[in-house]
Amino acid sequence: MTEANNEKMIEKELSFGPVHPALIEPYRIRLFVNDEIVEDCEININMAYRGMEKLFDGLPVEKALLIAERVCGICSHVHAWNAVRVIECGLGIEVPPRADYIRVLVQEFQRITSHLIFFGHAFEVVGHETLAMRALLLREQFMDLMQYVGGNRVMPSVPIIGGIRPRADLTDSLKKTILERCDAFEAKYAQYVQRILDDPLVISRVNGIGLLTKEDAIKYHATGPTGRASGWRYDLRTEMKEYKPFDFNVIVLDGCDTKDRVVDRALEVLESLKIIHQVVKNLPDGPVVNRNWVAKEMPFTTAYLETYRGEVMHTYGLDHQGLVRNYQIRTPTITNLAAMEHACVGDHVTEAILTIASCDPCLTCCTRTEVVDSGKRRTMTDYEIVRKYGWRK
Amino acid sequence: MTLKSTSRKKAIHVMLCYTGGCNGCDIEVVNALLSPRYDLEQYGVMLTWNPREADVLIVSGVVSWQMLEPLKKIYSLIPEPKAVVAVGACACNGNVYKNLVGDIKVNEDVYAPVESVIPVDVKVPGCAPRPEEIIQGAVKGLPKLMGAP
Amino acid sequence: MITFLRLMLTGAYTNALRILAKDDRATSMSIRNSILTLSVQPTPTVLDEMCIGCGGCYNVCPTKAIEMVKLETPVEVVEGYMKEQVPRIDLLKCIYCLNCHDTCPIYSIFGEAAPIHARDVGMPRMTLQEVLKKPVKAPPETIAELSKLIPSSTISIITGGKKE
Amino acid sequence: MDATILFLAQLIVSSVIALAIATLYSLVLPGIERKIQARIQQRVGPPILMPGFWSVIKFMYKARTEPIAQMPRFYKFLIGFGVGVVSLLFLFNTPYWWFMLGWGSILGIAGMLKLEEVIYVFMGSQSQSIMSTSMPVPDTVRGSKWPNIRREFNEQHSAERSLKMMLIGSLPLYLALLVPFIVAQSVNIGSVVVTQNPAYSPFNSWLSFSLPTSPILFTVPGFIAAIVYFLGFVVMLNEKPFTILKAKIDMIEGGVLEYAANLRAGYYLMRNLLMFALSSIFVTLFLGIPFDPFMPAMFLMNMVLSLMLPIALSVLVAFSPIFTFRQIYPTAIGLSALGVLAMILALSI
Ligand code: SF4
Ligand code: SF4
Ligand code: SF4
Ligand code: SF4
Ligand code: SF4
Ligand code: SF4
Ligand code: SF4
Ligand code: SF4
Repeated sequence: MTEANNEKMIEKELSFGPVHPALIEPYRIRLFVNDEIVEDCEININMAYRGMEKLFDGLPVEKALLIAERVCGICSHVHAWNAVRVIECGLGIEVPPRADYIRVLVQEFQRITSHLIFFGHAFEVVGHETLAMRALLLREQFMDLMQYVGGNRVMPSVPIIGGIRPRADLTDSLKKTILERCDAFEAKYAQYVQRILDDPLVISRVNGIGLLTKEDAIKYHATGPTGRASGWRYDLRTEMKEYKPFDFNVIVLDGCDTKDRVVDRALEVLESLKIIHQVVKNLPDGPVVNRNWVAKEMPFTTAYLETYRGEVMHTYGLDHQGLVRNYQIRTPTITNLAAMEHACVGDHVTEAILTIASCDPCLTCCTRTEVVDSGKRRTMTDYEIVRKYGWRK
Repeated sequence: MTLKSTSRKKAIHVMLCYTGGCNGCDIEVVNALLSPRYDLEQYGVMLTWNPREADVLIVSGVVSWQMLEPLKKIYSLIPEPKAVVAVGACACNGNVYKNLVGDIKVNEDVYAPVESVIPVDVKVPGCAPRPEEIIQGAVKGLPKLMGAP
Repeated sequence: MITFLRLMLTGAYTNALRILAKDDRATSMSIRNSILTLSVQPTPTVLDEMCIGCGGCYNVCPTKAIEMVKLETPVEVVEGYMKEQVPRIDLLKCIYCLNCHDTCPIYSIFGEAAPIHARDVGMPRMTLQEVLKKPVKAPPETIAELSKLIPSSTISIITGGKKE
Repeated sequence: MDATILFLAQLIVSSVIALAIATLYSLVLPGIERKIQARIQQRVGPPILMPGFWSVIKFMYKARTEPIAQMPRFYKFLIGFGVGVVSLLFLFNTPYWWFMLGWGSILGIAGMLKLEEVIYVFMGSQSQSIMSTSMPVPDTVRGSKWPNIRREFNEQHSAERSLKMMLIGSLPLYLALLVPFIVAQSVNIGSVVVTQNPAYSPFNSWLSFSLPTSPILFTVPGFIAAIVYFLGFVVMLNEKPFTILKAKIDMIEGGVLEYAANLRAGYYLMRNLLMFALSSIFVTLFLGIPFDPFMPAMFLMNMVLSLMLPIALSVLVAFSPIFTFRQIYPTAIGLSALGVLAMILALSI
């Protein structure tokens, strides 16, 4: 949210969502516009509230991790992985290297599918149906691979405490398939990206709009590709021990606009392909899961992971029976929200929606513990507000 | 077959209402609709975002309490005859959100299954179901549409 | 401008082929056929040959989605142990918690891919006999936990005399 | 006296026949359009009859509901009015109307087009769908930095956009329309056709047909005007890239959101007929082949040739994003300049 400037005259408000073609997920955008120019934007993100954190409380830790995967269907692997990293850190559980490699593999598969669904969404918002469809078509390659590895296109359920499910172990024939698919994908993908960059109509829609300067990106805690497209070099993968064996570049662009947010993701896909090749080539032998651990009391532990949209944090403790206590998640989109709201100010309404889409909003994960400051120095949940004031004011 | 039932079979408008699962089913529905590999349009099904135009409402996800009113409202605005397809375990039975809860034992924040909110005609199980299963589910909703007065 | 013209010209050619000759059509015809005949099969969820029929998954399922069906002809898995039943999952009741997968002795005792997975079991990687010959890898707590869920005769078959 | 009655009878019969053929034919066009796009998008695509014919029939059979609008009766009336306007637009293009003074002319066509544009403004200001402001979600109760601000429905916003499009976006179409009339130095469609196709007369025998000798399309000003006309046609139909007033990603559908059942069928009928009418007018004015319902050869030729515009449209739609006003203004101004250029060239012929 930008600073409130009371001298500004606002002519009217437009609101979209939660059921709307540009959003798909339930959230509500309120645009405050003058003529057609957005002066301020508010994004309401509580429509998919499921009480996740409350669900975790008191569950045995192995079961809780299955809920963690259900935080989101795009980042499913990320949440499952980071949830087990917390307890692996906290209780010092060894993870066999083969398991780590396969976790990274699935993470990069999902990063590619996530970035391609981003293209699908962004081009649908640009209005270019054909490019959106081609992105979804390219994505199918990796959806298939996820199905082969984990047993489902969306929820591969690969990580478990101490390693991965043996279901997801890579066989030799699977390794071959992966390499073949990646090569076939890479050629087509390069063509696709070139096609986008060559198209003046599309570029004219994305170039130079939705500016988010580096200062603003840092100020509003933009993370992931949204921040990196604004010139902020920050990628947690460079710090993670799981990614130590792999060689890849962090893509940082300094265009700060919608175009760069698209291009940044486009280039990241190529880096992911690089990592996938390395995983498959150097996959160490050995067991995939270490089952020598027992859940016992664990102090609050936090783990961070670079997801497809930025940094995710999971934290919880275990009580003396090994039950999960006080689970908390902070997801990348929640920190990107303020940046989105800021970036779309000053543009045409249609472009503002594109800007929001270009930050890759996906809000299922953000909508959990919902606390709102009603402006009178007290916080109320939405539940309380609605009970008190009804649905509308 | 009368002109009425033929026309209902040949042209179907679906609307997607995602009410608060994990997003996974939602993306798979979009895949079924938009990905050229599945291409829902070849079966005479078109995507719309306008309840006034829709025949089939695809609901995915448990119904969060904030989506309860919008869902009911959208359902009520679809002109008869209409069918509802519940996609995914969330919409069919509440999935982990409703059935695998910790200390608190009941999750009051979600309404599940969708059946408890609006009448459901077809259920597509799976978490997440594959697009072809979703399409087959939507096709199974046809007899109800065709048979309606 | 030049790139745009090139794009238009090459695009005109490939797309004319696409329009007139259905060139490189991506729609999967096998999926189309199976949908038109309403014969899309759900993914396989149980590998009958690898299951020992212990009923552990049946006992642990939180929504009672699993039903154990009797085999018409019981199979002798190892000497003195007959497998009489295998699980079937009712997907409409299943919440995909994978408890069944994680409790199955094949996974929880031997650390192999379990023969049950609510989403897709995948291909068998070993025969049951091979699995049963492997050393037991699980900590005693796991075995104690499991023995509450499955008959003691089965536990003894699994662990009998094969401790590391 | 007898001649007048005979003429009126011919006028009525020809109008009924022409409308019937055109309506049926126009229901196939969206299918063709969609199919071509689907092929470009590497998929099978819908059955040809589905998007036009079957959906219109289906909507006829849906239960009728009351639209949520400011003045529901006016809102419903707009559809009937729109269908009427588009039908007249098409009919003015058929030979017997050329002799109804002032109607079968540039003035009649331009007038109807303008009315058609105005309809969208009215629709937008009327419709109040729940898809935007009135969706029952707790947003305003949570407070906001900008309380007490007028909250607009999407459709109202769409109406404002249609006003802008009326002012600037559709100008090129009218300029391009003028060119054939300038070449023929007449305001009457009949003279435009005869200039290009001297052998043609509406009173020829019903089996005869005549090919144009000097179609305007193949002259320099005619060709430029044809390009401008095509883009104007896209603007008129609110298709991509000029679909801003009902851009799916923010306006969903714009003013027509609330039409359901038979009204929606009427809307699709109106839209499809408009597409055919504009294509048919193009063939009449730029190629000199009119839609003469009493001459099968002529109207078949007209129908086949009028496929040109929808096919070009579908390719354009498959490859272009939605333009915002940032791009629409320069495009419209550029196109208008082209239109003026074509007019000047036409004057100097
Ligand atoms: S602040 Fe972030 S982590 Fe905390 S409850 Fe809200 S969304 Fe979750
Ligand atoms: S703990 Fe909360 S307030 Fe502090 S940095 Fe993290 S999210 Fe922000
Ligand atoms: S916790 Fe909420 S109100 Fe506080 S800084 Fe973060 S987003 Fe803003
Ligand atoms: S950021 Fe959140 S909602 Fe978005 S994909 Fe990741 S986990 Fe899902
Ligand atoms: S109300 Fe806010 S500060 Fe308190 S526990 Fe919940 S999220 Fe944390
Ligand atoms: S059924 Fe599974 S994939 Fe679908 S919304 Fe629910 S949790 Fe997500
Ligand atoms: S995954 Fe399904 S079948 Fe297995 S235990 Fe859970 S609910 Fe039961
Ligand atoms: S727990 Fe495993 S071995 Fe036992 S019945 Fe179930 S699937 Fe078969």
